[in-house]
Parts: sequence; structure tokens; C-alpha cells
Amino acid sequence: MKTTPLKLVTIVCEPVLTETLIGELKQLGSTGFTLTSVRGEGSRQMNSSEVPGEKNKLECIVSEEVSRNIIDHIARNYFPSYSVIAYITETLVVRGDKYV
Amino acid sequence: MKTTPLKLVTIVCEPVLTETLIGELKQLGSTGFTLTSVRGEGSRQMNSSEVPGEKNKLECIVSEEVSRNIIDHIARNYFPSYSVIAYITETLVVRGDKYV
Amino acid sequence: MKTTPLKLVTIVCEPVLTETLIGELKQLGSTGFTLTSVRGEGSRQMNSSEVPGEKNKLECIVSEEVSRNIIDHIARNYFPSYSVIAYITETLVVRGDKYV
Amino acid sequence: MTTFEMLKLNLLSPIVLMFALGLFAKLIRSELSLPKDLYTALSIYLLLALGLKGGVELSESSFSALALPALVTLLLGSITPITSYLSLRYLGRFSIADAAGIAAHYGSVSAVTFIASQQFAISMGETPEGFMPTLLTLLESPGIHIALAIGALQRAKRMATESGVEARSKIAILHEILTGRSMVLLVGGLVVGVLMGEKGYVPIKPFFEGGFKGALTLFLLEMGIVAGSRLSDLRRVGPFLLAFGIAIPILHGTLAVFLGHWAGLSIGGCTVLAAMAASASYIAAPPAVRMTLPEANPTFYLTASLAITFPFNLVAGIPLYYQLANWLGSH
Amino acid sequence: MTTFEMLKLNLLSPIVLMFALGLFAKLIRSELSLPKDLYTALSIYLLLALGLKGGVELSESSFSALALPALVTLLLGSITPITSYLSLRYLGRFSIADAAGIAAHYGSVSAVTFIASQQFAISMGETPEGFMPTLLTLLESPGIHIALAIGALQRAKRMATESGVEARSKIAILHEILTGRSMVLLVGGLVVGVLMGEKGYVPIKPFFEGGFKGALTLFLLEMGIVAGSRLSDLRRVGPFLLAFGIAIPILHGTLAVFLGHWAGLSIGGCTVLAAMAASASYIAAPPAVRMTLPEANPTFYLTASLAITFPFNLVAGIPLYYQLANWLGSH
Amino acid sequence: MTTFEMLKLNLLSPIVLMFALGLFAKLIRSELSLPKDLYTALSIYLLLALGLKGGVELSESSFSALALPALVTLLLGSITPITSYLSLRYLGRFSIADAAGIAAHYGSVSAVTFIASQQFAISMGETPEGFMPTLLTLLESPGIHIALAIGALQRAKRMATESGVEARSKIAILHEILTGRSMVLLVGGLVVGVLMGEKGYVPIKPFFEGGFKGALTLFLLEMGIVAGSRLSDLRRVGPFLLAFGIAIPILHGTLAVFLGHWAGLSIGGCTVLAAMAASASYIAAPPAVRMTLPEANPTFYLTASLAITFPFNLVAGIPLYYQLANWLGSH
Ligand SMILES: Nc1ncnc2c1ncn2[C@@H]1O[C@H](COP(=O)(O)O)[C@@H](O)[C@H]1O
Ligand SMILES: Nc1ncnc2c1ncn2[C@@H]1O[C@H](COP(=O)(O)O)[C@@H](O)[C@H]1O
Ligand SMILES: Nc1ncnc2c1ncn2[C@@H]1O[C@H](COP(=O)(O)O)[C@@H](O)[C@H]1O
Ligand code: NA
Ligand code: NA
Ligand code: NA
Repeated sequence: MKTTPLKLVTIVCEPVLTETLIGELKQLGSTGFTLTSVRGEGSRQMNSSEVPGEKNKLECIVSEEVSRNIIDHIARNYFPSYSVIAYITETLVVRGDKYV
Repeated sequence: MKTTPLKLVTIVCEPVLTETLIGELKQLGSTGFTLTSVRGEGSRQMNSSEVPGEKNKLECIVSEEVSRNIIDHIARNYFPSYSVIAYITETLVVRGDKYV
Repeated sequence: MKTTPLKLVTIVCEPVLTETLIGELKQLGSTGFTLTSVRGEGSRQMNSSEVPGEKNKLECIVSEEVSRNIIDHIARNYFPSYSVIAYITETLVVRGDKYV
Repeated sequence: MTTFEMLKLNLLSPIVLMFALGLFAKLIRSELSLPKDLYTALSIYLLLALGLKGGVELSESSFSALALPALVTLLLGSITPITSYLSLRYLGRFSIADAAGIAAHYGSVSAVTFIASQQFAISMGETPEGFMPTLLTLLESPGIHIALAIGALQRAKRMATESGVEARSKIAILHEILTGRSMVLLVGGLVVGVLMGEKGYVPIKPFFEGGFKGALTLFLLEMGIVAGSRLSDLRRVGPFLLAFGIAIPILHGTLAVFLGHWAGLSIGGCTVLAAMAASASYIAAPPAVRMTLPEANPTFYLTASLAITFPFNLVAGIPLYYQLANWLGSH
Repeated sequence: MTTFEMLKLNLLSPIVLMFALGLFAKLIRSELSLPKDLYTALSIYLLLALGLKGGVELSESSFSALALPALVTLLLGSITPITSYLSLRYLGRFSIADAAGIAAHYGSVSAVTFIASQQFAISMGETPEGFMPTLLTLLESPGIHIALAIGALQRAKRMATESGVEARSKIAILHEILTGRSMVLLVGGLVVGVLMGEKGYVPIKPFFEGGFKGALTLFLLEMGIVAGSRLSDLRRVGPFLLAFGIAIPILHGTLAVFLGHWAGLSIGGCTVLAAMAASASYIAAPPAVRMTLPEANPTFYLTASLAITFPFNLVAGIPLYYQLANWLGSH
Repeated sequence: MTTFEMLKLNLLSPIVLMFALGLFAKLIRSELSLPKDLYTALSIYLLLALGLKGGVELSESSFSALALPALVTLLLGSITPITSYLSLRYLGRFSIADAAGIAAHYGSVSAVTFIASQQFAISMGETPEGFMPTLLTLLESPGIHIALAIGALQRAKRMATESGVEARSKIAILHEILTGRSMVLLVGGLVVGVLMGEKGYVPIKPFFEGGFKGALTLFLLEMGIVAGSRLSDLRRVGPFLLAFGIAIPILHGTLAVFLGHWAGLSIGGCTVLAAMAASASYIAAPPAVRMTLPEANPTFYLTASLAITFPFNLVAGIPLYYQLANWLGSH
């Protein structure tokens, strides 16, 4: 089965950002997402949710270009004031053309 | 500590497939799996579960060859009619010989 | 946006180890972690938790050196008697200097 | 009581109002939704309470009283998937897989519709037979199997088996339905209820009976939310399925009232039997259909079941079957 | 009853003791915590029970009795965010964002404080007006909007919009607050309660009323745990916020007692109105503030709301407002 | 009542039947299982209800009545881990770690077994002393510490500390057990119960007492499922552990009946004390043992505790201890 090299963008953020981010990912060109409820702690001790540490992890598989746009968007708009991390991993996707 | 290069196969699928897939992964040579409850949306708006968007993420660490077999199996049997994504990531595993 | 190449260390372990591990990760130099409740099965049929298969997944983004230390620590202290897996993935992190 | 008064009474009952609230919450795109585990907890509680009480009452029923109604129930379980399939396939021009998939849902039964009809009948002063929950368990699975068997006519090597993995056998599907959550809780509850009897039931009655109606309203709130999240699919299913989702319950409900009457059921019993026959499963059927008929579009069967037939029965169907049963009972 | 006896009675009430237990569990670093879904389930249950009962009682209230109290409530919703903002900004020297963010919380209301004050008033032999839950819904959102509007004075192109993504509009925030869980459950419950009336309420009463006080204690256990996990932040918020978190509820509570008295509320009604005005939101306000004023430090508003003002009202504030209402009522 | 009648009555009680249903569901490989959060919620509810009621009753007990039974309980907490260890190590030829790990479980106590025995005693017309829940808290931790201390004899630098990470100290383990969920809920509930007294308890009684028995049956359903998922491990633990899991509770239970009788406990009290001593922990002990004795095989201690001793006590042990207490009480 042919696989396509694509980018897996992972974002861990405060729950309050989730729905907004999902909308924005779509606008930026992602064809889908996978969302996981997680607990996270980092350098910023924000505790912005009622239950401290509650976070959401968003993963999306996108082209190199879209991954750049997502990263830029998050770094510009959310890094300054929100508890958020974002990273990119190389991945080989089955029927990858579906996701570009 | 020695690490072994192996493949991390990630599958996100409809919950109804999960138990079947777990059995099949074992038959195909995976020594284990990690299962996460997620919410996912993609290009196929199937909403096949009672609560729309409910999905399961299966991860397994396997050899290159087994990863090929898993990918082939999924692409052939589940891609046509089910909401499912599968991708492969390179990874270095501690005591990797356990998983081959 | 500049990204920094770092290591994503993933550990899946018995729930009983989680809080201890989180403390140890910090001591070993990780600046944060992301924790997910998962279900897992592997070669060791330990069933050490009340509900069989209940596991926790810990992810942390660290420098190459810290990743080595974490891996060593886990292999030495937990591999012999506990149900645990650990692997390292390459990743590009936004504003990566925060995590070193 | 006039028909209008009865409809009004039903519309202003807590369960219908809470369903409407859930629907409304989804319409205004509220974030409100019951946590998944609460939803599961409520459904476990409701099914178990139903089974336990049914078992206690069954322990006081005679076998002979049960025989005819049971027969009639099995008959309904065999007829309803076929009528559904035929109308979908030949009137609605659905594909074989889609027709069979939807038919499996209408051949089975929705436990919440059952409960709602029971509550309605009681509020009308009727006393449905104590063995009605037993009939519910009889009706759950046959319809699914019959519809899937019809669908199997066209199943030809759908699933490649080269990669060393066997296709799921029919046995696996049968096993899955018979050991599914609702089946185990209902049948298990019945058996526990029969074994412990009234005496064992008394201490746990406050938990399983006192809270029942309140828990039911909470459950219907979530049902409303779930149905609401399917409303946007209504446009995608087309006008035929919409009409089908209202007409076929009326057909099946009417048939059930007559058969129930013939089998000697009370007015309350006929109403509940009709609601069962008229209802479409949305717990047991969907996974079985998804596994067996992957080509069948889930949007069709889930939307019809959850967003058309369930609300219809809740709001108008049940009072209708009751009126019919009432009319028949007094002739 | 002397003040001392009343305070003691309050301290030894199950809800205060359970809150203390939760706090204590956190202090000894116990792993105890309610599962998230249980916490959500309890809050859904409590809000809905409050709404339903309030609706049933509202259906028996006259509109004229409601008019003045409603007016006074809206007045409080407009005054409290402003007093809060002014003291934070000019006495406390907080940044505009922080001051506005905290003010949004104190301009809104905490439903649990409402419930606790109602229970307290009833235990003192008072009968707060049946429309108090209606007032609660009126007080929830205006204060948030007013505080955020103040904060908006300084919002200048905070969020870049280059990447093709629009900034969240005010409409989105308004929508979010009005369709938030607590709003839908309270208002929805009220409407359902009004529609079904006492008759529809009777069968679900055991569930929604019988278990209410017990469920409340369980909820307060978790509130104690949550408050406890914020205790370490107390050092980080500084002495001013600590004093503010106690002084401003006294100020708002006193104002509310007088206004409530003027509007013709009973002693019980005045007590509950005061508790509402004195309380700080910690469900509806935080996400709205977080989205609109990202520069505002969540540690400030959540700690003040959860770890200072809530316990203060629970333990000392409510009895205080009651005494005041009592004194005023007998003059 | 003959022994046979009593056994039958016990077998047909809701809690035994529901446990059997859970077991059965697992045997037929049903997907049925309670959501994890529901399971946790039920256990929090049961422990808290137990503690609160125990506290209210304790507030009416005299200290002198409590002294001897407490002493006897602590004695049992010291003897049972030692008898368990010795038989496992020298009769069963288990490794030191395995023997100590299992002994820690049998030296502690299972709260559900406690509750089941209390329900059984009450259904037999007995009234166990009001301070029994207090004894339960006394019995929970000493046995674990004693067994782990025995195991520590062989703990030699098991955990390397080079990588800059300290090994978990004994203090950490002690802290973990004393602040564990069950401990905080039980002891905390007791204290809250004592402080609020009967008067504070009345309003929350419907929640904590009305639903208790029903919630217990639901909990036992899940216990049955959990035990069922361990059944396949029964083959792996060998015949000795199987015999041990039945013989040692009889031994400990008998000892407890005699000691309880000597300490002046009623027949009901003796029965409950015996059930406590005979039971094996499966909540507090497992994590403590897993952390302290990693070489001990969890399959051994969890299977013995959950799949052998718990069902044995539930079905046969408790009636047996009751008969013994009854016989002793009438001599
Ligand atoms: N070094 C790290 N490794 C893994 N996840 C991290 C790390 N640092 C932060 N995170 C995740 O990112 C979230 C936000 O981090 P921060 O903005 O530093 O508070 C945390 O809640 C974690 O889930
Ligand atoms: N571009 C994507 N990025 C991340 N996950 C995706 C993406 N597309 C699909 N998925 C996941 O795969 C599941 C099935 O996708 P689909 O088959 O397109 O409906 C979705 O529910 C998502 O969880
Ligand atoms: N081959 C595998 N692929 C993915 N996850 C695995 C694999 N083997 C083990 N695991 C995970 O690691 C945990 C411990 O494995 P083990 O120590 O082999 O029992 C399991 O519960 C799984 O979550
Ligand atoms: Na049907
Ligand atoms: Na306020
Ligand atoms: Na014991």
C-alpha cells in the first residue's frame, strides 16, 4: 500500500481554546483532527481551567505548507498569553492524498 | 541504554471496529497495543456512533514488515467503507527486541 | 516560525507508577509532561490494576541528553518488574528553547 | 379526556419537555451535553431497573398468561423487518444494504420508547401487564437477524481474507447482539428479579423505583441533544426516509395493537406492545449493522431511528396507539 | 438564637463540613478527587433541580410580585462589576485586564453559593420567594458583559488576523455565555418547570428533591478539593486580593439586603439575594474572560473566586447577610 | 431458620445475585461493564455513606464500649498478616515477596465485604454496634504495614538511585495509605458524622441511606465483572492459593468471632468483625504492595483477593461467621 509523507501537527492547549482552534485548523487547510482529553503541566502555571491541569490535545495530519501556517498562527496568536505547546512530527500516511 | 528503530503505527477508527482490529493486529504480528478514546472528524461525515465523533485511537509498535502488513490489511478491508485513518512514524524503542 | 529539533519521549506504564514518574521526569530535566489515560496490553500479562489493562501514557519533550537519561532511568528501575514501554520520536517544536 | 387534552398532557409531561429542552439546546448550538459516562450510567440504571421490576412481576405471572403475548411478540419481530425492508427497497429505491440496515433497526426495539409508553399508559390510569419487559427482551434481537440475513443475500466476498485474518463470522455477530449491554442487563435483571422476588426487591426499591422517573427525564435530555445533533442530517436523508420514519411506526403500531388485543393484552399492554413494535433500535442494531453491512450508510439508519421515529413516537405515536387500543378495548 | 449559635450551627452543617473535608484532603495531599464526570453530573443535576423547582414555583407566582425584585437584581448586576473594577484598578493597582477579568467574576453569580444560602435560610425557618432561581438567571450574565466591555476599552488589535482567521467576535462571546451549560440548564429547567407545573413535577420529585441535599454535600466535597488545590496560589495573589475577596462580598451583600428589602423581599429572599450579589462566578465567567482578556491572569480571578470568596460566603458571609436581613426586617 | 434456609436466603439476596450476574456477563464474554467513573462514583458514595452514618452513630456511643472492641480489632490487624505470611511462605512455598504481598492484602480489609456482612446481619434481625465502621478504619492499614515490613527484610537496594532520583521512602508509602481515597472518605465521613450529629444527618439521609442498598447492588454488578475478568487467572495461581483463599478467611473469621465475643460485641457485631478479619483488601493494599514489592506478582494477590476470597465470603463465609457467632452467643 502506498504511503505519503506528511506532517503530524500536535497541539496541547487549554480547553477554552479547543473549539476556536478546531475552526481555525479547518480554515488553515486541515481536513480533519483527532482530539484527546489530557492532563498537562508545563512551565506556565496558569491553571486556567476549573480543574488544574486539564488540557486538550489536538492532532492533525497536513501538508508541509499547511503545517507551517498552523504553527505560525498558533505562535502568533496563542503563545503570548495561553498555555500551549505545538510540535511537528514526520509521518507516512496511508492514502495520504486524502489529507492534502 | 540501547534503543531499536521500529515503526509506530497509529490507527484512528470508529469504535465498532476496535475489538475486531485488536484481534487482527495480534494475528498480524503486533505484540501489544495502546488504546485511547478520542474524538475525531475527517472528510467522511459518517457519524456512525451514537455520539457523533466518538473514535478510538490504536497505537502499536512493530517491525517494518509487520507495519506494512497492518497498513495493507486496513487499507484493503476498512478504508472503502469505514471512517479510519492510519499512519506510520519512525521511533526508537527501549529494549525494542521485545516487540518484534 | 522557527522550530527546534527535540525528542518526544513516550512512556506507557501502570497507573501506580504515574505520580512517581512525573516527579522523576522533573528531576531528570523535563520541563513538563502530557498525561493520557489509555488502555494497553503487551507481552507481560500483569493486570496489576483493579481494572485490567488500565494504563497511563506520559509524553515529554526534552533535549537529546535528557531523553537518554529518562530512558536509562526507566530501563534500570522499572523495566525489570513493571509493565512499561518507552520510545523516542524526533520532533520539531515551536519555540523549542522553552523546553531545554 | 379528549384527544387534544391527551396530546397536551403528553406534550407537557416532564420526559417530552426534557427531550425538547435537549433538542433546543442543540439548536442554539449550546455546549451542553451529558458526560458520556453519565449517559452510560443512566442507561445501565434504567435497563436494570426495568429488568429487576419486570422480573419481580414476572415471578407473579402465570406462564399461560404469557404464552400468547410472547408468540405475538415474536411474530411482530419477524414481520416488522420484512415490511420495513420491502417498503425501503421497492418504494424507497434504497440499495439492498441500506434497506436491510434500516430494516434491522425497525425490526428491533428501543427500550426508552418502551419505558416512555409504559409511563404514559400508567399516567392514563392503565396497568400494563407485569411481563411486558419480558416481551421487550423477546423483541430485541430477532428483527436484527432477519434483516441482516436478507442483507446477506448480497454479501459476496466483501471482505478480503488474504492477509491471514478471517472475516467476522455470523456467530460473532450473534454473540455480540446476545451479549450486548442492553440484552445482558434486561435479561439478567429479569432473572435476578424472578429469583429474589418481591421480598428481595423491597430494600433496593427506593433506589431503582424512587429515582426512576427523574433519571428518565435526565436521560431524555441527552436523547434530545443526540437527536438534535442529527437534525442537520435530516436534509441528507431525503423525503422518503422522513415519511417512512413516521408511516412505518404507525403501521407497525397499529398491527401490534390488533395482535395484542387478539392475544388478550389489556389496553395498557396493547399500548406498550405497539410502542415496542413501532420503535426503532438505536443501541443494539447500529453496531451489528455497521459490522455486517459496512456499505449501508449509517447516516440513514441513525437519523431515521433517532431523529425521526423516536421523537414521533414520543410525542404523537404513543398517544395514538393508546387511543387505538382504547377504542379496540371498548368494542 | 445568638450570632455565635448561628455560626456554630452553620459550621456544623453537612455542606460546610464536607467542604472542609475536601479542603483538608487536599492539604494532606490526598489523592482523593471526584471523577470529572461525576462532578459534571452533579452540577447538571443541581442546576436542573434548581431550575425545575424554581419553574414550578414560578408558575404559582404573580408577575407583579416579581417585577421589583427583578429590577433590583438587574441593578445589582450592573453595579457590582463596576464597584469591583474600580476598587481593583484604583485601590489595588491591578492592570486593566486583570481588574476587568476579576470584576467579571464578581459581577456574575455562583449557583452553589445561591443554593447554600437557600438551604441556610430554610434551616433558619425562612421561606425565600419561589422566584429566587429566576433572579439567579437574571444575575448571571449582565455583570460579565459589563466588565468585559470595560476591559474592551484597552483591547487594541490584540489578536493578529493575518493568517486568514478572524478574531472571535463579541457575538461569539455573548453566544457562549447565553448558551453555556449553567444558563441552558437553569433557564431550560425554569421553562420546563413552568410548563409542567406541580402536577408534572410530582413523579420526578423524589429524584430531584429527595436527593438534592445529599448530592449537594458530595458536590461541596469536590469544591473543597478544588479550592484546596488553589490554596498554594494564595501567596501569589497578594494581600490586596485577599482583602478584596472578603470585603467586596460584604459590600455587595449589604447593598443587596437593602435593595431587596426595599423591593419587598422576605427575610429569606433578602438573604439569598445578598448571597447572589456577594458571590463570584467560577463557571460562566472564567472561559469568557480567558477568551476575551487573555492577558488577565487566571490565577487571580480563579483563586479569588474559588479559594477566598466562596469559602468566606459559605462560612461567614451568608449568616452575616441573614442577620442583616433579619435586623432590617424587624425595623 | 436452618443453615440451608439461611444460605438460600443469602444466595437469593440482591447483592449476591447481582455479583453473580456480573460474573456471568464476563463468562459469556459480554461487553457489559460499568463506566470507570461510575464505579469510582459508587465507591466514593458507599464509603462516604458508611462513614457518615458510622460517625452519627459513634457520636452516640460511649468511649468505654468502644475500647475493648478497638483493641481486639488492632490485635486482628497484627495477627492476620503474620498468619497469612507464614502459611504462604512455609506451607505454600511462595517467594518472600509474593508471600508478603499477599499477606498485606489479607491483613487489611475489604469495605464491600464489611457492608455485605452488615446488610446480612441486619437482614437476620441483628443490630451490629454503631461503632463498627470505626473499627473498619482501624483495621485498614496496620496489616499492610506489618506485611510490608516483613517483606522489607529482603529489600536490598532494589532500586538503583544513580540517576539522581531517590527511591520512594517508607514515609511516602505510609502517606499514600493514610491519605488514600478509602481512608479519607471513611475517616473523614466519621468525623463529619460525629460533628454534625443526627440533626445534621436528617436532611441528607434520603440521599445517603435511601439509595444505599440499591447503589450497593450496582457496585456488586461491577465487582462481579471485575472478578470475572480474573477467573482465567485462577489456573495460573495454582491449587495452594485457591485453598488458601478459602481456608484463611475461615481461620481469621473464626478467630475474630471468638475475640469479638470476648470483647463483648453483639452477635451482629461479631459477624461483621469476622467478615472484616476474613476479608482481603483490594483497594488500599494493591498499589502499596506494587510500589514496595515490585517483584511480587500482582496476579497472585489480586486473583486471591478478588476472585477467591471475596466471592467466598459473600456467598458462604458471612453466613458461616454468623452461625458461629450465634452459637457462641447462646452459650
Ligand atoms: N516539556 C514538555 N513535554 C511535554 N509536554 C509539555 C512540555 N511542556 C509543556 N507541555 C504541554 O503543554 C502544555 C502547556 O505548557 P505551558 O505553556 O508550558 O504551560 C502543558 O500543559 C503540557 O501538556
Ligand atoms: N487530517 C487529519 N488529521 C488528523 N486526523 C484525521 C485527519 N483526517 C481524519 N482524521 C482522523 O481519522 C478519522 C477518520 O477520518 P475520515 O475517514 O476522514 O472520516 C477522523 O475521525 C479523525 O480522527
Ligand atoms: N507492541 C506494542 N505496541 C504498542 N504498545 C505496546 C506494545 N507492547 C506494549 N505496549 C504498551 O506498553 C504497555 C506495557 O507493556 P508490557 O510491559 O509488555 O506489558 C502495554 O500496556 C501497552 O500499552
Ligand atoms: Na420495532
Ligand atoms: Na456577584
Ligand atoms: Na483481613
